[in-house]
Amino acid sequence: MMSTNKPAASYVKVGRRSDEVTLKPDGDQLWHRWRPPFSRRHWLAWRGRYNPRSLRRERLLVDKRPLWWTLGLGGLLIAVPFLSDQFVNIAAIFCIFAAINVIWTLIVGAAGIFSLATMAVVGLSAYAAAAANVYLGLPWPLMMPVGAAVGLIFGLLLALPSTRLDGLYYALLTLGIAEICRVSISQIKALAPSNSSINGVDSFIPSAWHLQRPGLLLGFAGAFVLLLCALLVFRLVNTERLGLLLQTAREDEAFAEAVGIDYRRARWLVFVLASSALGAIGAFYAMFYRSISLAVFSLDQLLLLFAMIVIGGLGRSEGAVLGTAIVVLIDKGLIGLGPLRIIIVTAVMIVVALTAREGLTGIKAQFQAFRNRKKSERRAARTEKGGEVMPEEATEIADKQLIYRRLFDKRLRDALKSSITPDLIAEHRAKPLGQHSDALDRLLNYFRREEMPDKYAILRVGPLRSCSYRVMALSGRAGHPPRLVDDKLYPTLDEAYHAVFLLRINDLLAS
Amino acid sequence: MLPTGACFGCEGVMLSLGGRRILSDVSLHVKRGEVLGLIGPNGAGKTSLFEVLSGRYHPQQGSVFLDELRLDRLDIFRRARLGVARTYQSPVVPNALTIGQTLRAARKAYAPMMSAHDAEWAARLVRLDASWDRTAGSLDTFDRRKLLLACLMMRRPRVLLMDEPASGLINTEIAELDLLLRKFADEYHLAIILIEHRLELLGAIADRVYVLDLGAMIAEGAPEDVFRDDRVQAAYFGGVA
Amino acid sequence: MSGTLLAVRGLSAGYGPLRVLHDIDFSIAPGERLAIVGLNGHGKTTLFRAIMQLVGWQRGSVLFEGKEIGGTRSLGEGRYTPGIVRLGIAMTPQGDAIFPGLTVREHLDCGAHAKTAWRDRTRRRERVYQLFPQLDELQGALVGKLSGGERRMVSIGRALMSDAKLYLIDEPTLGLAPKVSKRVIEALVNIPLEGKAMVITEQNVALLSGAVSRMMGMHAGRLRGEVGHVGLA
Amino acid sequence: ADDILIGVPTAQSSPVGVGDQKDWLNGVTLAIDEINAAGGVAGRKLRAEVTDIDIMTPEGTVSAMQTLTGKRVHAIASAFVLIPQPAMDAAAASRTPYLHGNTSIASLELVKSNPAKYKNIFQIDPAETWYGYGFVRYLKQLAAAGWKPKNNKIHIVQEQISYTQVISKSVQKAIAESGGEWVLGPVTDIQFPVQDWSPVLRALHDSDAGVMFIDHWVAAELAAFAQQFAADPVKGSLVYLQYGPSQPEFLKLAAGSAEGMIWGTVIGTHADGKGKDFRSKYIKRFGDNMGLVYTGSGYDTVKLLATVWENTDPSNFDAVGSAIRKLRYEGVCGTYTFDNSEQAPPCHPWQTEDVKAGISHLLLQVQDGQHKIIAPAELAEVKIKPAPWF
Amino acid sequence: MDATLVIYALYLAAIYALMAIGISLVWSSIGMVNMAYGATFAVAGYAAYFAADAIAPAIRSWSTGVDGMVLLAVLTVMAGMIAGGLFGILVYLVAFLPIHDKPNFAIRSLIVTLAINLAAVQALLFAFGPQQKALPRIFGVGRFNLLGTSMRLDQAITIVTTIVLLALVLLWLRISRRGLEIRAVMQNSEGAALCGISTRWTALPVMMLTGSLAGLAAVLLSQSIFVNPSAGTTPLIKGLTIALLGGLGSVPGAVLGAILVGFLEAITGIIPFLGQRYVLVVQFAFIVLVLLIRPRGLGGLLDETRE
Ligand SMILES: Nc1ncnc2c1ncn2[C@@H]1O[C@H](COP(=O)(O)OP(=O)(O)OP(=O)(O)O)[C@@H](O)[C@H]1O
Ligand SMILES: Nc1ncnc2c1ncn2[C@@H]1O[C@H](COP(=O)(O)OP(=O)(O)OP(=O)(O)O)[C@@H](O)[C@H]1O
Ligand SMILES: [Mg+2]
Ligand SMILES: [Mg+2]
Repeated sequence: MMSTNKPAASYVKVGRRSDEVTLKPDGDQLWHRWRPPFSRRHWLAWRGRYNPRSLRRERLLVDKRPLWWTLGLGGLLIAVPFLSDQFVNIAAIFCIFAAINVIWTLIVGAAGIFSLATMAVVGLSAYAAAAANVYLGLPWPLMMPVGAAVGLIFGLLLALPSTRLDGLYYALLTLGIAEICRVSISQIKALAPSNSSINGVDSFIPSAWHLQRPGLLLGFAGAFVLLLCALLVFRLVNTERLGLLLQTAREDEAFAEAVGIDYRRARWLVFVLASSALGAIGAFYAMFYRSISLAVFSLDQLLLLFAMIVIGGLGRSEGAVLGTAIVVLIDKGLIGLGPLRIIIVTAVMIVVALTAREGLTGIKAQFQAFRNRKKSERRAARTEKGGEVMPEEATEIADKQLIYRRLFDKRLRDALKSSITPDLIAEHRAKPLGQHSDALDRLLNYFRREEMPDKYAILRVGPLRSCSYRVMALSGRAGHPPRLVDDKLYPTLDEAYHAVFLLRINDLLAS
Repeated sequence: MLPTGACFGCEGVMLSLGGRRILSDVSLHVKRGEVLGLIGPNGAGKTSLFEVLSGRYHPQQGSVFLDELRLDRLDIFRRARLGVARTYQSPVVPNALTIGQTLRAARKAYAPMMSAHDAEWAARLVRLDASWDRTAGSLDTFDRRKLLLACLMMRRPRVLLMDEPASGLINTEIAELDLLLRKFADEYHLAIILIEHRLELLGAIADRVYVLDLGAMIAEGAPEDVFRDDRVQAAYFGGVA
Repeated sequence: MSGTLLAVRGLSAGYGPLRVLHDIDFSIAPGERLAIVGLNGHGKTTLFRAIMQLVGWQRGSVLFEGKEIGGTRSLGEGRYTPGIVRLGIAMTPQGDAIFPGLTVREHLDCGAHAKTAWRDRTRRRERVYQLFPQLDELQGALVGKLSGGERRMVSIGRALMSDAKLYLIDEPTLGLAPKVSKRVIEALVNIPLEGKAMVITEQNVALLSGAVSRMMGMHAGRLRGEVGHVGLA
Repeated sequence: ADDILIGVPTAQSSPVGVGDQKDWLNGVTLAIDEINAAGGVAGRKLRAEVTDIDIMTPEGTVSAMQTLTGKRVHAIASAFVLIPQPAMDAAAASRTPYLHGNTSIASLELVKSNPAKYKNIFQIDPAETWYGYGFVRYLKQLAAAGWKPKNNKIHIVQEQISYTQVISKSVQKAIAESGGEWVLGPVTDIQFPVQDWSPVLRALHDSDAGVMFIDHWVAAELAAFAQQFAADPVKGSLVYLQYGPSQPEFLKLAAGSAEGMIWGTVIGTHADGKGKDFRSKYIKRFGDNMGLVYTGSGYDTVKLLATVWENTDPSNFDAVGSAIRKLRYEGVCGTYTFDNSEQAPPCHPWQTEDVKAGISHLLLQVQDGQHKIIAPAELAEVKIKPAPWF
Repeated sequence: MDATLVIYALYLAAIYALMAIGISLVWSSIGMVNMAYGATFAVAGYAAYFAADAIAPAIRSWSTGVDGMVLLAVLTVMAGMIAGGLFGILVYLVAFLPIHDKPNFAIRSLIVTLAINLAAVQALLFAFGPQQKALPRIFGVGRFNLLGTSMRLDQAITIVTTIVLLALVLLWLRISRRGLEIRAVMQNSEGAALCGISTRWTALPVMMLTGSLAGLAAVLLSQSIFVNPSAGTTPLIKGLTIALLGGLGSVPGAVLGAILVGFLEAITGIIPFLGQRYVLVVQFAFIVLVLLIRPRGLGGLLDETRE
């Protein structure tokens, strides 16, 4: 390569080639093992680690969320049969809203598209499915597919501008579209007699059971399954490839682009997927209530749903579910309180929004961050320990050994520093090698013991006869060249030795 | 069309943004295994030129070539998939992700998916030896740059565009960067285009240097000649070398 | 009290769990130009931000003209900064902490936001344009569209607009071409400091050598006293 | 013995209907207190179970009804819901007697269509269709009485909910049936909430019809209309405001500008002896802003339930249902009888000539700041008076 | 389209502009979508109502002439604006101060203001009941002739007042120091802090100003509709949409948007086969259209910088 035969004034080439050559491993095929989702060896993320304090290895569960999920949902499932009709109904409503919110979280959180057309998609497909059932006699099992299809188409339409617009503007656009849907449905004369609501929709609940106990339980069961499906979709999209790509893009679009991620397409995919899921939910909604009304499109309801998501924690499925649980319980469960319950809801909203920065599910992390801050403030107070820790690694060091080692080192250095005197230096200048006084010996031993990075090397330049010497600092890392510390030339080796000695002393004093 | 032997470049690029003429009739080309320097005073249009080459800005005139094919209408990620890798002036990384996740994202960015092995290889290649559990946001400038490089090298790009890779680095790090670039050029035969204000680095590794001023190429050639060129002196060093 | 303008005692600061500064001690007298040189990632910026009360947490005392502006008041980043600025400390942040949507002129005016400065902002603007003629024709341009270098000039210019007693200038030459860096440094050196002081952080010692009255090295979050030695050539 | 529960779903937090539903609740409360003061029903006290209801949505309606049936109320007395069927289904599910003032043909159709299922569901007033027929026939009477309209156009201004739509349709049907005596003028669409009536006024001026039928139901907005109309009236045309003015705030809001406007309701508190002393009782109890419609009907509903419960076991729903079907009760709003396929009282004077045989469709006019009944003749307080802008 | 229509359109435009600018300003200066704006509107309306109720008799006894009218008008408007301003302060204290420098403030403040809105509406409903309240016709209900077209007094006055006020606000934003402050904070609050601009002290006047704008809008609009707890909803929606249509943060954009929407509404209102019920649809269709053509609204700002 021509750069070798080119003198560059300002720059001296030292150790220009790396020691080791990194070859690309061949036989990739061996490593290309595709594992279908959910077929991994461990269902729970166990992490084995070696505890430097107790000196034994321990297994700990990195991610405890699966347990919480099973606890919460299982609890609900077990509890419901013992509830009163009203609360069975509330539980079912909770499941439906939770499903909607989980999917919406997918759109807002994962895809980062701030769409307010969620309920519009639900409503439109609900209307479509209901109409198909009531007026075209579509059997109920086909309603959800129809809903999904309508959702898909609507989603495609909505997705078109989503790449051009961003943030609140897209929100406004979707809001407008939702409003247009509402009004245009409200203008359908055929529906006018029933306030443009479609009633008497078929359902998976036999009409004999409608609003009877068994019907309610069946309805709840259906809603519960719906919620599970929504969670499954969330899991599949959010933590598999698409989710990862989207997260990268969310963090830094420029980076994503440079790496070749087509995040617009990914977004688009997720959005359309989610929309058709919402469509299916819409059909279910119509089936569940056996009727569908314009209120689906109402802005208040939409905002309330959004509040649920935020209360729980935006971007997390557990957040969506938790927030929904709380708000639905208050809003529907305390209906006896009348308007007061709305005040309570608002109070909850305010308190959570003011205190928790990531919603309820983010509180843990927030608390840990807070504690870390306090910890480091305390560490800052006692400069002794950790005082020697570099900024990069200043976080809690698990291995206390290291800290004590450094502590000892610090004491030793302080002792040595005190022993440094001009005549000590003079002594070394006089006789770099050979027998030394005790203090100087201690000092030199200390230097010898130090780690590689702090050491210096001597470079001989010029022909052997009339050579001179320069001082280099070792990088201490394999393949990393030593660098020249300055451009002084030392005629004799001893002077070079002494220069190095001075440098070391310099460093010692500075440290 | 590119001159023979060149594998990447642009012809007669004219770009104006917001009514301002940023680049006027800029052409450059680079061979495989060649390190090309691009210098110029601030605001000369270097980054803009990169944006054109990598596809963020689409020029009003002129076109960008990779070997035979014109890239004109392709977006950044499409060019990236064709093997045009670029880095940014500021060390961008997905702050919240861990290094492991970031590499995984890069692996799975598009078909063919790379194996975890490739990621390890790339990380090793660029000497990114921070723990893979650290979040990218907590890395220092150099490691951030390395992370992006690893993500790019994993795919064995054909061209590497680097915008001020040494800004904010210290000498040892610059030396290491130097090594990396040479390795890419020599062993993996990348064509590298390098915007740099640190002339020692540029002088050391660049085979040719283009000088851009007020959006126009004012000089081209081997570094030392170019640095001595009067117009360059005037434009870039302001008389003082 | 003419002895020291700013006195920092035992200042520690960091971000969350990360501790960056380890009890820093130093002080500046009026009329002084202090340079803090250090490898990157070693806390220069953090030091400045700590003085401006902009870091995650901090403790230790910062006396400005005998007035305590330090301490552990972790009420949230930037709560006290405006007050500190009004006391007379102007800082140009590293990188571009600037207003992308404002024009260059408006941007400079922001620098002269304090009531007194506001009155003769035009004169000050002229002064800045003399330092950086490039900005003169960019007056109406949106700062968000300027190149890296141009942005740096703008934000330095902004600091010069205010009539502070202490300028904290963080890496003025980061990412600047040699020509421009020289100009910038010259500009900084030529600013008359009657009774004022200036602290500059730099990685490139060569640029500053001779230009400033004192140089301190910064390593791993500690000040290493006067710089003469080779640790960071 | 334990109390007899009357479920009263009452809209308290929804955007519309809150005023009416409050009136109804007041009426119910008044009746219950009277009955309890008189020793209750068969020694058992009455108690109202009030719950908030979202009358705009099927979900809300159903869940409110369920709350009530869940509390095992002995009857549900509801002012109205906007979507009848879900409410009726919910009630039918537990067979609880359900008396409502929906004033909707749809409910009646449903009952007719499935008597077995809805046999315990009764509408305590005639369908809204009578607003239309009734009004046009009343015009005929006026003409017969010697009133000369300036032309025979009827200009309809219609709101969008089903209620107003149905009414508008019935008016048009009646016009068509009037054999050319009346012709349909322009039809102007409005939508709640109406911010500003200027466009409507322009339309009215343009059409300059002899009769203007403002088919809207929100008192406040009708009041706004009254004001702006008074500001520049259409000379000599008769203005009819549908139902809305019955709500208490109307007169206060209109602040005198409603003088001479005519409005109607298919059920309302009469001004005869019975009606009068009910009004005085009401005002004594709840202060002087009394709605003319749901106050009285709520009162009557409880009273008639009480009379039924006197000699049927409240918890035997079907028995109560059939008892109600046989019942004939004279209240402050007229006479309630339910023994027809629709299980709703007939509309006097259009369905029966006998004022004692049904609920009267009242027409009222605002005269010197008061609502005065001007028709039907049996109940009229005053004669119609030409409006100020005639 | 004739003069009265133009007047009507301008009248709508004026009211919408007041709301839209309030929202737009708050967003652009302190990055908060103020959902409590509807509540501000309603509260101000009630305040004006009670104030007028209280003082009207006194003033009538003092004089029934024009001067009486004017005094009453001024006092009512003042009451409304003051109440609005105070409510603005309340929102500032609850929704802005505690979290303005905390992570994802935008969303959290959105939720808080939303909650405030809901709570306030319910509180009003609870306190004053569902019945609507009529403000005295402070500008009279008369009409007068101008260049041959008879126009309603209140509409005319509304238009004039709004134009004047908005002109003042715009001017103030352009040239004054505070105006620069506001825009600086909107761009980058840390940078502003480094200029000695305190976000918190910039936000307070903004909230008060916008609050009293809402108050003014309330009094003016209540000349043709009545005050009731949820009176704020429609203005809020309209204001929000128009603010976005105009491009958040761009006050001229908001004004333009308001005028366009006003005329649109007026015209759709009279087109026979469309009629008022299509006003909303047409309006939103229009907005969708505009956004498709100009993704950042009419006066969209540049808000992306470069790597
Ligand atoms: N999007 C844009 N709109 C308007 N002007 C732009 C835009 N992007 C760049 N410019 C202008 O183009 C010129 C070149 O910018 P560019 O960033 O390419 O310079 P540069 O050579 O990279 O400078 P530096 O070395 O400081 O990075 C600058 O004057 C800048 O103001
Ligand atoms: N916002 C932050 N959050 C967490 N850590 C940070 C943050 N900012 C800086 N750090 C860490 O603090 C240390 C010091 O950073 P700082 O920017 O002060 O160094 P510096 O000397 O200014 O570097 P440079 O020369 O690149 O400006 C670095 O290790 C960096 O990783
Ligand atoms: Mg650049
Ligand atoms: Mg720095």
